[in-house]
Amino acid sequence: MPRTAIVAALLALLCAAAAPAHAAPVDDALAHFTADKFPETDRGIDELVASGAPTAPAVLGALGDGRLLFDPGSHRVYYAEASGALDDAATGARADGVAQGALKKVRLNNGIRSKLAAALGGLDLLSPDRAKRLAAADTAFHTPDPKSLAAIDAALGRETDPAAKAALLQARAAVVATSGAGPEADRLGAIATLTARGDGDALNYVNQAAAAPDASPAVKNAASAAASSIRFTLSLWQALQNAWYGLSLGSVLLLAAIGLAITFGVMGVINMAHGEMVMIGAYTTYLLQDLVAAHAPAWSEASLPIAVPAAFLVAGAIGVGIERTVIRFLYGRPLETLLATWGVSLILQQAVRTAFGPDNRPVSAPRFMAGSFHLGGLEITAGRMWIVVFTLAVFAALQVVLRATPFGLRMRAVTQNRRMASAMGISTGRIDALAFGLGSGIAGIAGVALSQIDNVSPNLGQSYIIDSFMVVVFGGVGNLWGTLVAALGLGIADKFLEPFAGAVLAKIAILVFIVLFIQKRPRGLFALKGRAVEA
Amino acid sequence: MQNHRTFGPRGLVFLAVLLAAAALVPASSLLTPAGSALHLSTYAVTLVGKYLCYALLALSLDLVWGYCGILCLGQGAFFALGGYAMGMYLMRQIGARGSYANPDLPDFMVFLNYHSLPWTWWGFSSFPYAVLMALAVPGALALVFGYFAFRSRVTGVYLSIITQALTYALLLAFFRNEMGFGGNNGLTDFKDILGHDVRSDGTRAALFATSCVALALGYVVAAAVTGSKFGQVTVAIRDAESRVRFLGYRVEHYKTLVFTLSAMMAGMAGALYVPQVGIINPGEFAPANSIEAVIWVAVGGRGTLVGAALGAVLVNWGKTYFTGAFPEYWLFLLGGLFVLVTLFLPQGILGLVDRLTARRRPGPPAERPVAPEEQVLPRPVAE
Amino acid sequence: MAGETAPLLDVSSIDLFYGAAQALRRVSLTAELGRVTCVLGRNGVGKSSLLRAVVGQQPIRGGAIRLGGEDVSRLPTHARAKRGIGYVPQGREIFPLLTVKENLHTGFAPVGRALHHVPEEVFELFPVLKSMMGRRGGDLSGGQQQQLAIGRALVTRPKLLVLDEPTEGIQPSVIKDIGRAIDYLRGRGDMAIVLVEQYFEFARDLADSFAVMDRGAVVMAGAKADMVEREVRAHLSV
Amino acid sequence: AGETVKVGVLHSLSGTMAISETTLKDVMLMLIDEQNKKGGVLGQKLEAVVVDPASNWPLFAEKARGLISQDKVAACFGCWTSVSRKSVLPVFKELDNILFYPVQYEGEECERNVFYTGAAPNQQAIPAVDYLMSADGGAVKRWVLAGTDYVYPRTTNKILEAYLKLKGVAAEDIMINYTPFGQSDWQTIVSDIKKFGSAGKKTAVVSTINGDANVPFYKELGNQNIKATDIPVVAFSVGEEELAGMDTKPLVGHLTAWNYFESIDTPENKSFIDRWHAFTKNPKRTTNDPMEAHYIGFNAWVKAVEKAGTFKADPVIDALIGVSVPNLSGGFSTVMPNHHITKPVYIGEIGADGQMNTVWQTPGLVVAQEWSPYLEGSKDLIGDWRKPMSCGNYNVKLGKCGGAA
Amino acid sequence: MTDPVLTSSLLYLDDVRVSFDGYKALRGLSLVLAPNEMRAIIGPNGAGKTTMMDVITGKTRPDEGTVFFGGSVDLTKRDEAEIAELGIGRKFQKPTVFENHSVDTNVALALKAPRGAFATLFGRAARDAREKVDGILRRIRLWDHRARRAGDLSHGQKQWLEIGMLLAQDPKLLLVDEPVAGMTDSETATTAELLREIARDHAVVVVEHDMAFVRDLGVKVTVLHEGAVLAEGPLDRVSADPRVVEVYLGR
Ligand SMILES: Nc1ncnc2c1ncn2[C@@H]1O[C@H](COP(=O)(O)OP(=O)(O)OP(=O)(O)O)[C@@H](O)[C@H]1O
Ligand SMILES: Nc1ncnc2c1ncn2[C@@H]1O[C@H](COP(=O)(O)OP(=O)(O)OP(=O)(O)O)[C@@H](O)[C@H]1O
Ligand SMILES: NC(N)=O
Ligand SMILES: [Mg+2]
Ligand SMILES: [Mg+2]
Repeated sequence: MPRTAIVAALLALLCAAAAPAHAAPVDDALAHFTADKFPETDRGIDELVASGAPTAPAVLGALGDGRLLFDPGSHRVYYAEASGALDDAATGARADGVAQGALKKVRLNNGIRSKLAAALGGLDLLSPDRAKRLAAADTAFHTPDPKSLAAIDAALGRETDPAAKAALLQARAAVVATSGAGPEADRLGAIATLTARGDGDALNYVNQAAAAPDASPAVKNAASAAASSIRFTLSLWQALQNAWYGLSLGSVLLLAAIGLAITFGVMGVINMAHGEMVMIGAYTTYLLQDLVAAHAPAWSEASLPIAVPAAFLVAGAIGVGIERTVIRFLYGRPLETLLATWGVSLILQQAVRTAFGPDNRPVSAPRFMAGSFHLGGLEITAGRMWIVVFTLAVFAALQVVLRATPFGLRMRAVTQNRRMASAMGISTGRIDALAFGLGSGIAGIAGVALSQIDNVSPNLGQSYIIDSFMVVVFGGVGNLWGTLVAALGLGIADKFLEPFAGAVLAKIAILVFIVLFIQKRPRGLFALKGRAVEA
Repeated sequence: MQNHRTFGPRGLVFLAVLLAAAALVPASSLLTPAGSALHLSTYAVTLVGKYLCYALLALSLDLVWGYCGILCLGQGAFFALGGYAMGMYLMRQIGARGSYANPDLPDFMVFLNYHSLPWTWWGFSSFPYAVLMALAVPGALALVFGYFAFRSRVTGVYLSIITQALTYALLLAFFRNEMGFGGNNGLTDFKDILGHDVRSDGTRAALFATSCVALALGYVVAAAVTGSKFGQVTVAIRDAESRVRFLGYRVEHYKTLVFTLSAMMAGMAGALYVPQVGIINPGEFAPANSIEAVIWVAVGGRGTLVGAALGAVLVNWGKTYFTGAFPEYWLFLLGGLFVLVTLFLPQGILGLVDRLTARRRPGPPAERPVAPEEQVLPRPVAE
Repeated sequence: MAGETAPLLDVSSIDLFYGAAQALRRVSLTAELGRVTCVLGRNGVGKSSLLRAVVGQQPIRGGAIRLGGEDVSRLPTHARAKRGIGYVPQGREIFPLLTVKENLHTGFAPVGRALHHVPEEVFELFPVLKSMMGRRGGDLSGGQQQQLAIGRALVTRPKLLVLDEPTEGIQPSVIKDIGRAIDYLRGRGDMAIVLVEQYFEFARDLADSFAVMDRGAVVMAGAKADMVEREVRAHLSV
Repeated sequence: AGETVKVGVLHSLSGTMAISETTLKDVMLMLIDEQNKKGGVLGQKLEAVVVDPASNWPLFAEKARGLISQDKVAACFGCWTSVSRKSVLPVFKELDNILFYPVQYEGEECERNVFYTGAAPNQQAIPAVDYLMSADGGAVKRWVLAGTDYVYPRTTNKILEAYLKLKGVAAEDIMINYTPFGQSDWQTIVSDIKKFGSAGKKTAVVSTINGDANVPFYKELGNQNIKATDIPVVAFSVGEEELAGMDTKPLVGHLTAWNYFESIDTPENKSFIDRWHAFTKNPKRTTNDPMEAHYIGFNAWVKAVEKAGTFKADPVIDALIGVSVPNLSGGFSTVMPNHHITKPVYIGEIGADGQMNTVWQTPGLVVAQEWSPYLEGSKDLIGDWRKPMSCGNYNVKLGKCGGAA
Repeated sequence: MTDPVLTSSLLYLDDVRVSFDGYKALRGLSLVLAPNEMRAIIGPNGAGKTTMMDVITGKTRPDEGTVFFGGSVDLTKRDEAEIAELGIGRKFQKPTVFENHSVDTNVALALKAPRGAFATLFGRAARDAREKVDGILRRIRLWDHRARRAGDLSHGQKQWLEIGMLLAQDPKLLLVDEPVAGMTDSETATTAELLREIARDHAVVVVEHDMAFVRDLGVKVTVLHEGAVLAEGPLDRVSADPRVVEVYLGR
């Protein structure tokens, strides 16, 4: 039984809400679920829907969520409520005293899931919940079937909400355009509606409308005009979309590099352990999330925001520790910091591996960072958007610290001339430790954000260290604005190249570009000029 | 002033040890019975042979870094290119003995549906050609890359990072099967070199001896270069590049020449390395490998040629030993070693030796690795 | 005033080594509030080394350095700055990438918040600085940097001002200005000044007392009146 | 007695591959420990020699040589990536020792000294595609072959491409995409997949994306809202271990193809999992397919040693062929003359708990095709290490053994 | 280019303008130097003296203006090394020596000899090189310090070393930026004498603020101010010029 037929059947069921229940067919239908075979389950859904049993929506919902259970012995079917209590699938009555352990779950696969979605979606077309109706209309749009036309029209007749109505109209247009049937005016109208929608699906449907065997010349012309118009719009949106991807990649690069812009760019330490600070930030996030989940589950949505200061402190403290025990003996010998911090990075990696194991740690996304939304033809994923915002905020905060606080001034003085700074009464040791701590702390913060998009594993840092150095140097060492522009610029360039060249060649092209660019500007993008630099 | 003692006592000892090893080690491995106290196992011979190749790589790096201030973070690229040249020769020697018994194409080309040998492979069935390429390809890359970079006056970290970008780009490129170099798997399963089975003890001993000689030769060349007036100029460039220009020296020529020479040495090291380890693949281009090479030099003593070689052997020996003896903790040990060396042996191991013997002679400046670090690191600029 | 009896700075019999090479041998020096002590000597005799020892940039091996009675020999440089030593080094040592203004502001570190402003006298002494506040220190000409270096030291409100060849590379009119500045600072009476100079006339005009060095040791010392110019000059010639 | 027999364990414990290989080291320690508790082999106790080749391919070769010639191991269990196997291969051949290689790979190899206990492409990739083409799997018509840019994905995709075309899939219905190792920004590619999948035909992604890149890949799938019901992804390198490091809720319904799942409900598996938890003292440690491969490989080796009555490599290599040992899914896996083993193939769905729920399985055991019949160069080759043929690449057309050396 | 002034001059600067990020360091500077002429340049701090030397030696490219050497060589088209090879040597205001080389090597590196990379790699040092170096070392009184690391010298010693390097270079034109800064009066006198001697067969441009020294040189003086020539002539006449007194000498 095709999916749309179920929709129709369910609609009928719903409209004739008070149809008398037939006990026997329900039991027969449910029996299919106990066979533990997908084709049987499939048949069970059809029969259950056809039976018009009042428990059908509940049973189907439970099936979709993996809450539908059966007893292999007695062949009875139950569904679990959210509370864990069991109901009998046939009657809906509470089934107490059934041993949960003996029950098996009715298994699902994607075919069944789609079927369920359509079945439940069909129900949703008339749901009192606006969001459900919108979602159902969207489903209908994406799976156009001539047989669902009646249901859509019925729903259109009742719909009062403008957005839902528009969605239904689009769904209807999709059906009409793809069906290759219907009066010319109807088809032209559908093409117009689809043109207005203007996305890839619309283009696809418009093309199908043009290809329909009985399409009139008018329809064909309209469709091809629509197709080229949609294609043009799409290409504009695509460019914007690429720019957004680039911006988001760039902000990840920036976030990873910005701590290095302090420890390396400002302090001159070739900090190979920078990546490990990022990693430590990510592990802090993981630990904190676990802690919150264990001790204050109500706060679990907030664990990520809490992780920001926590990661800053943890990574910052470790940074201060490294500075005090190792780096501080190496000022004036920056090349040796390469050797020492490489050693430190090996130690930190292995320490984390020993403590947490070599495998990835799961960090889940809070709700506000999950999913995506549309902005015109742009699809923006919430997580990426927050990372962009967060990165820019970190950047701004850092600029303020460096430019507008005595600490920033002293830090720059110390790194430019340590001996003289000391003679000016600046406690160089303290400034060094704090500066290294700041850089490390910011790396830690980067780890919080990266835990959302990458592996939280002992290798996390290694995958960012090269890119980070590349960005800092490309932007011009010590120039924070340069780091910003370099990161965003490289991100955007990469994302514009990727569609043509593929990810690998795009990356090679970027590297070659950097090499060539440095020939033109041997001191990076935002090189300082003049005596001050050579002095 | 002019440093007439090209080698110095330390260099002579180094050369003597190498040449003795070239003669004695193969003898011990081939002529003494396996149980004997004098016997060196093939395992040990191969292992040390590999270290010697690393030592030559380190030497080449010290030449540019220690004596000319060019911190090349892409030295591994030259090494790998030399290795590929040799690997291609070895692949061609397999002939029809590959899995698919194709007389013209290496196995990986057969299963990737190549129909004929790409032009890049022409000529590699000839050993002299392969050796020439092992020198010429890294050399030419360094020449072109160096000429443009040095002419544009790219210095310090900027140069370091573009050399890193170079090796990283090559890594990605060689990963691609389209390049026709075996992709990620690289070249392996070699059979013959110059008609001898690469796996036989005799060939291994010969390869070992060749590595010793190559390292000795590399040292002689490097010492001659650094001991000449040319070497003094490069040290001057390292310390005050623009001042050298005002004396009328064409800095970019000097740098390009050392860089090219060093790349060729690295290429030679790679070419000797491949038949001894039996595989060459893009992993050798990994930026981390080049950084490790820098670390060997730093551990041994930057600006002391012997130290660089020593550092390479020691660090790699440590790695071999630790990964076997403490597989779960070796990174702590190696990492700790690096930290301790930096803190307590700022001039590397040979720096320590120098310090202990400093009272005897002031030492020629070229042998003193203290350099104003500004040469490599631009003065930090705060925004 | 305490200065009448005990000198503000009392360097007594210090030794200083660079590696194995001895640069100072049992050097002693005093400086009193309201007076200029001038250190003279040929190239390489150890004048700068002596000042570096005083400010704490170079450790000493023997002897002691007392500031206002307190032994500061073991204190780090920045702690000595907090106790009132202002330093104008040879070669200026401007922070090249900080602007002139920022260079001056680095002097706030050792003083309390209330003093976080550049004293007006700095601009009165060196008006050129005022017009260059936004330029990077490293871009200034040599002489301008020298003026900045002195101004910067004054921002720390030093009790002891240590100047290492402040006239080097300075145009004659500014040398006169600097001379007037030092004279003015001496006249305020709340500052002891140690001045290293090669330019004999300049030193002679300003100094209240002299120390002449040769080969790492002080070979002549005393009040200006006690000095015989010919003998001093003899020590300065080759 | 008294003397122990050494067994080499050659898995990376640091570097990029540690994430996957450390577990295999642990399972080998457990297996050897259990065997010793049972009295060892041929009356001798086994001793594991663990080394860390650190995800560094030349180091693999060095360590292999050390294990064989210094430690005198009787056999080695090790490697994950194909390149590490390629790197140690000459050493095993030269020094005539045995390597058990437990990971699915691209095939096109059949060496006397290696026993391939992981899947060949026809034991994983082809059945997965078959499933997706079936009505049950959604009757997929359009294919995205996405992989990390190295030999295993490249070769597997070449085989799949040939296979799909043979099954009548048009070239424009196949999209092939490669990404570098450790790719972490999947925005463009996932949106391309989405676009490719919105052409009106049922689309699926066949993923040979390697280890580290998977987490960001799946996170991006979730973020861009690609549900398994729209475009299912079937992965060959994502196991329970990888999933343990992910929030799997957005992934429910996506597929994996393996020869073993932790969720397989057999007494053997349950017992194995319990022993594993006890051995690692961690009731949450997952099991996965390559672990089962080592389980099979190790037991086969023990059995072959007992059959041969010696630990010497040559007799054991000969004795291994035909050895049949229980696998963890309730059947027996047999070492075939091509040094590969017979395996059942399972398609599983990722569940919210990070486990795979089997949705399909091959009716019986599948024999490995070490040489793919779908590739021009290898379609005439077979491997058979039984005497008298003793050849890993016998050309049936020419009637001779190629490349003997 | 047939301007007689140009062709007969060794160094010819005309209307040279240089600006840094908008700051005009040279504003139409013109200067002509005859072969074997010694010229003293004075002027306030920041007048552009060092910048002028930067322009001549190729360190700074002028925005506008012509700079010719030997009547025909356009220096604005050459880089530092080429200019040095043409025979222009320079002593920097801040002494710059090769800190890790010994004092004698510093001088030897400056010694006039083929500068090519292959020449230094394969060439043998000239037989008289050693003597020349020794002679210079004695002359700059660093003979006793010849084996020391140049970086360990005191400030004044470095000044001398740099003068020594300039002598070794034996250029046609010497640009000497503040040679006596940090020297005692007697050393100053010695230096003046040294420069006079050199000037017999070399052209020399000396920048100094030490009027006694400039007087000792006894040559024509050019006063720069705000990037252009303010006055030119014998020292006595120039120092009587009220504008010079106003901006430079002070009262
Ligand atoms: N950092 C150093 N390392 C080693 N030796 C040094 C160092 N600094 C100075 N010296 C040596 O110590 C001695 C004294 O140097 P110092 O700089 O104190 O001399 P000075 O009197 O200030 O000379 P000048 O007038 O030239 O500035 C000199 O011989 C010098 O070479
Ligand atoms: N690279 C630069 N960037 C910005 N300003 C510069 C730069 N170089 C020089 N200047 C400015 O140009 C002016 C001229 O400087 P220059 O060094 O030539 O002066 P000078 O005459 O040598 O002074 P002094 O006698 O103090 O050495 C100064 O005001 C200086 O600040
Ligand atoms: N064999 C693999 N998965 O590399
Ligand atoms: Mg001094
Ligand atoms: Mg000047």
